[in-house]
Amino acid sequence: MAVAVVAMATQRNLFGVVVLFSIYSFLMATVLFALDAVDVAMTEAAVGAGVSTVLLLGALYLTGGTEAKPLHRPLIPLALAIAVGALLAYGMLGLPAFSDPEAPIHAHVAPRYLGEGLKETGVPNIVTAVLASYRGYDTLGETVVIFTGGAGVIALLRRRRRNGS
Amino acid sequence: MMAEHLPILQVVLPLAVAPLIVLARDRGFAWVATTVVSYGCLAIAIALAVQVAASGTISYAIGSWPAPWGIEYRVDALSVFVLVLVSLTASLVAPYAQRSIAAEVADDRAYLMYAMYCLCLAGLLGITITGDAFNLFVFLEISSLSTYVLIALGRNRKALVAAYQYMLMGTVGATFYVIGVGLLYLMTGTLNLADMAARLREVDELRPVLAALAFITVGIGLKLALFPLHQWLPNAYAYAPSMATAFIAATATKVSVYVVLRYYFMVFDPAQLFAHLPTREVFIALSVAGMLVASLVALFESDVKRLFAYSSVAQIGYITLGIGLDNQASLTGSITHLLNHGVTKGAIFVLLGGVALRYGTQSMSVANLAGLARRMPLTAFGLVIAGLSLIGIPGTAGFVSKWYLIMGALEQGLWWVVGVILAASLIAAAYVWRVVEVAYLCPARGEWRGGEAPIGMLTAALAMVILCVYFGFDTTFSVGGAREAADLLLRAQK
Amino acid sequence: MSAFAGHYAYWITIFLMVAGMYILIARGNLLKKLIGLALLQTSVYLLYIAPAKLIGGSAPIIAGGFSTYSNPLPHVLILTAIVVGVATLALGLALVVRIRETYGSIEEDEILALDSADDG
Amino acid sequence: MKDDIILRVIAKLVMPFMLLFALYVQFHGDLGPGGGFQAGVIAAAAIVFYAIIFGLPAGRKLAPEWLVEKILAVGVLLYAGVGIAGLFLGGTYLDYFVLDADPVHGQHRGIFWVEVGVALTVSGTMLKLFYMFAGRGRDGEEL
Amino acid sequence: MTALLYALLVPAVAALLIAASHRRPNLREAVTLASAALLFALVLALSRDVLDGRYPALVLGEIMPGLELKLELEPLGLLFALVASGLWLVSGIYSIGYMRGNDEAHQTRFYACFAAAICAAIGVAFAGNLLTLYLFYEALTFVTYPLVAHHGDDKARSGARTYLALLLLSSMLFLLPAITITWLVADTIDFTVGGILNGKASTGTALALAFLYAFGIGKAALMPIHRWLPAAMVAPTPVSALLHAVAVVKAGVFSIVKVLVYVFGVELGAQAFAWLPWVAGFTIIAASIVALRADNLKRRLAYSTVSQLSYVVLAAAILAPLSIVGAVLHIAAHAFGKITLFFAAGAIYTAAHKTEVSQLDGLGRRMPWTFAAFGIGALSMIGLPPAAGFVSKWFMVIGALEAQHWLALGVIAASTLLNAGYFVPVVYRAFLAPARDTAMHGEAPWTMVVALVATAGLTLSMFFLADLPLGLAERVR
Repeated sequence: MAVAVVAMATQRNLFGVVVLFSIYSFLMATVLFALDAVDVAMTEAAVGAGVSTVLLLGALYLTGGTEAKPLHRPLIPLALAIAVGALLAYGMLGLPAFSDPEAPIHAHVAPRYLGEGLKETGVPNIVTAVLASYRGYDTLGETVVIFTGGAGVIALLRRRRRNGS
Repeated sequence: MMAEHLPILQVVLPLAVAPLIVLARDRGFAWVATTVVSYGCLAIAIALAVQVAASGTISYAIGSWPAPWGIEYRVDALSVFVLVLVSLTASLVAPYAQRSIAAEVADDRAYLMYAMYCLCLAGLLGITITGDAFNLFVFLEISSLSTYVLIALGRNRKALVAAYQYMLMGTVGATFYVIGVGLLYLMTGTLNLADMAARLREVDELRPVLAALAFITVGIGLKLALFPLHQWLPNAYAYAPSMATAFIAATATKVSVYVVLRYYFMVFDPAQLFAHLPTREVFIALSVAGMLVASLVALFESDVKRLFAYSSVAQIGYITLGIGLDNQASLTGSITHLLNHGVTKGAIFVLLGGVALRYGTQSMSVANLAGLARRMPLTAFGLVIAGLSLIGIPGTAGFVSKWYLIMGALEQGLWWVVGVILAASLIAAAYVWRVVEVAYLCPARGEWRGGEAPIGMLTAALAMVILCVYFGFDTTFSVGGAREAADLLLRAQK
Repeated sequence: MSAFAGHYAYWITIFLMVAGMYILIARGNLLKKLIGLALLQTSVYLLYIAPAKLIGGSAPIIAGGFSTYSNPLPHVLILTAIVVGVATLALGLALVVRIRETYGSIEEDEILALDSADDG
Repeated sequence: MKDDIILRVIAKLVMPFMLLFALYVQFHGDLGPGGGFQAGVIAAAAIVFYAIIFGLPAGRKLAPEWLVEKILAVGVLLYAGVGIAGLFLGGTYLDYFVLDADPVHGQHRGIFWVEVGVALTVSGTMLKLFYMFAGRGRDGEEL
Repeated sequence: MTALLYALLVPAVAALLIAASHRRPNLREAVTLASAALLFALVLALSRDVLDGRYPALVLGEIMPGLELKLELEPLGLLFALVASGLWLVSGIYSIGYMRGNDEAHQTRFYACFAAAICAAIGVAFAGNLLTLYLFYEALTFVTYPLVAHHGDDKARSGARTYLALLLLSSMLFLLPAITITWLVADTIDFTVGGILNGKASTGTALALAFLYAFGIGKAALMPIHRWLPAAMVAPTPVSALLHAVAVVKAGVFSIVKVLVYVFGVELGAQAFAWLPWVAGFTIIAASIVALRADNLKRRLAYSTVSQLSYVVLAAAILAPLSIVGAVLHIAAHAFGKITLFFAAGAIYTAAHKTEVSQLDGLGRRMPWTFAAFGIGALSMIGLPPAAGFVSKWFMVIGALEAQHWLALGVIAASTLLNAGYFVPVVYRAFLAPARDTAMHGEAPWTMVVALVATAGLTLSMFFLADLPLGLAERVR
């Protein structure tokens, strides 16, 4: 995965980058699967490797080819990025140990979902239960986000010229 | 029966209207629906304000799932204040939108523009009213995405680049916010803000919390254009369609400020964090820098919309300054300034929209305004009044908030800050007067389609201008509400 | 430190984020920037998902024979995050396409040059 | 590749199965992995696949743009509508318990319709995006 | 006491009516004169109460918790209001002649802003607390800006810019903080007899506040923030009259006296403002010297104003009872004298298009009325009987003696000579020097002549029947 990423960063042929991106997404999906996040893995595969790739390719087809050589020196951006990374690392140092059943996320809210979820919603797939019921409102928001994206793209790419331009 | 459902209706109404508009595909309907909905929202917001004033904080469990498991809506003195601000602006801009959109956006897109406007409104209201960290993120995205589109629909091709840049920075901001929330979640196991606050008090491993603080601050800082994270703002304001600019300028950044207030005072434990971190000092420093630098840039900016955009950055400095000073007076000041500056900037950009319409150009240089007073006397006069409010002349809204900020600074004994506030307003006087002088004393030149701004736009604009003056004299709502909110925050901090 | 070394997912998260940020800032090509953005967003996934895993636990689908399950909540959140990501990507691409059409380029420097040109 | 006979046959054969699979994912969502979102994507993918092979016009015939745009909106409305229904049946917003005499059934029903809403919107959006970019492309050449 | 509110509304409404009737000049001027007369009548009516010791007050509303918008009329304010409203009437008459005689542009804007300025001045005069005062003080700055920038050419614009910049700079950087600090220290900002800072403010704070107030009230034109006054000379003469006599500078010195007496109070003020006489004295002498060397007539008058204002400040700063009376009287006295001088200057400009002192030779024989009036004004400035200036100066001198303030005495003596030095030559040239040119022209348009004769009359009458102003002045404690 890391290899794919580094390749992406250096690769200047955008088509290659896109391909790498979809590969990367697949890898990500497998990792997620390994972490028991079946639904997420599935989605990531469908979206990251599927939709995103198609979109990117489509856009690539419209905008074409390769990337120009970056003019400005890459040092400052790198420093900035690493600084942020360091901050995140600093934060993560304090996180509870991996797969520690006492960790707050396992101790606090989740048990009810896992324990009562089936009883309360009659849905064995707790992810679905939480997604659609406990936090159904988030999902409404999510749907609206997609809707916004779709409508936005329509607004931007309507074929007829706009008055003005 | 609906009374207890007002909190959710506040958000769902505009949310549900957007798809309706898309279904209808008709501009007229879109406009009517938008206007109706924005007035509905205003009504609801006021009703909520009354309820809160009567019976304190309202909590609404969506899906009847109790708080930490389900998503909770929380209406308190602070959020209701912002709700009113947002929906008030919306309901003032909506009627004005008709002509402006008709003039600036193609017919086959206009209805989508209205849909985006509703979504943006819904998003902002959702951010304000929710009591759940992640839900906040979702609505943040709704408002952001719709905002990008609104901006990109501007006529000038620069609008596209502006929208793109804003999208990059905005998304980075949102991602940072999610990271911050993630860290908090990992430490507390909950996403409900109130619950999170309670449990954060027990957390003894501080590093993740500090990191979360940093990520959330930077992330939201990007959205609220906290100096120096403001680069996206000037172009976005300058090239977006007029009504979009008017609405966004008056509300979007304010809502982000609200988020900061929430986290700083009602989630994080000051005893725990701000003891270790110089957050106050940082905020004061950034605000002061923003006030001075942005004002100076505005002073030498030639494009009118960009000029006032930079002044927005400076004014945001005033607001965050109040947060940094962190006492009752200063908080009252900055919360009041949310409203006052919202109204003032809204008025200015609405008026400029009218000018743009009549001058038939998107980007106006200051020089183009020559003779405005003769051509569009009411518009010009409105600009003067709003300008005075921007400077903070007594008798206008701007003065009131500035007064409280000065009080706050004096109570902290920070004389130099008082100096900066006054200096910044002097610079403001300078750049406002650049415009006024041209508009009134220079002979008219440049092409002009004749006539005052259309009546719809003019009424909206003058309504805002009147508010600029009204809040300068009667502050029972503005300062009163802000006081309530400030007390709430300070109590939460205890 | 052991708490940290516990799982490589953390390292990946950080690495992805740095890479994403880097591409986002350093590269001039608007499309490339978007990919960087996507990376940055995906980096969050692991931050949420990894801690949700319980060793010996299984996917949070209640069925006989399993007692411990991973925490479903982060999964839900990340589902949402993915969707948000793709929506943003789509919008961004649409913008890039339009920019390409009006400017004839998707290189930041060239576009800025064009802008300053028609300013002057 | 419009004229490649084999592809066309395969496509014709595969299409229904993909759609079927989509439905499976949709309704199996509450037992196993999957749900409205994934189902939506798959369904959209099926049609995209079809459109790629038989050409955009054919795709447009199969799922006309206006319809897609409507679906896009209807999905959201459906979702929001479920919530409103909750309100009118005396619950809070998105309260499924009140959707049926038996609360658990209510939950079931609520989740079901909500998932449908999601699926509709997602498939609609994905298709729309595809049309937009693809259609744009042809313009790009004409311009 | 809603009469106060009416008095405030009359000029405001007048401004609107004037703006509305911009198509019909005669109606427009009629409105100006009528409302001026009405206002003057109203203020006179109010004066009865004040003389009987009843000070009408009216709270218009509460801007911020504890901060009211409040009107209260006390003798000092009444005197200022009388001067302003009375001179509005006269200058109204004068402006008609001037504006039409030089057919100026934007006449509607001129009359409207003039009325608005009067409204603001009345507001300052009636202000019952610092916030209200500040409100109208700033308003006055902004409504006079269009008047100063009247001609709209580059010269006018840059002059107006200086005007606005200096006044805003001083009021925002010094006056506003001063008010906020006062509010924090005394937690009231109402003008109260005996002062509100007494015993509340430490000596250091009081001193700091004194500086902030003295230089924050830029309209009092203490050096070094007097520059706006000469800069404003670009304005047409009636505006100069408004600035120098009717409203603006008077609002400045008025505010200073008001702050001295009703915010600091005599005891505290005496300590905190011990330094002020020096600054004022310096201003008097320096300004007089500049005036002495200025050839442009209006410029000479401008610097004379600067020095005359510092008389008021000086006398007030001594804070001896009689010197305060002198200060108050001088506000009126200088107003009458200076407006006469400016009217005369305007008349000369309109009739003969002369602006420099050196061009005035022999003009007196062609424009006897004008120069007679000028002479009277000059007398008043120098402070000789039978002109108003003498009365006020007399009280100042007595007050200074009483307080044994030798500095003040010296300054007054020296400046009297200087004043004579720069006014006498003007009159001398006009009447006794042989005419240089043979241009044939008479007096300026009659309205102008009437006006300036009237003000000259006022200047004299205040010497002979000074009891009303004196009565008011003596009530200022």
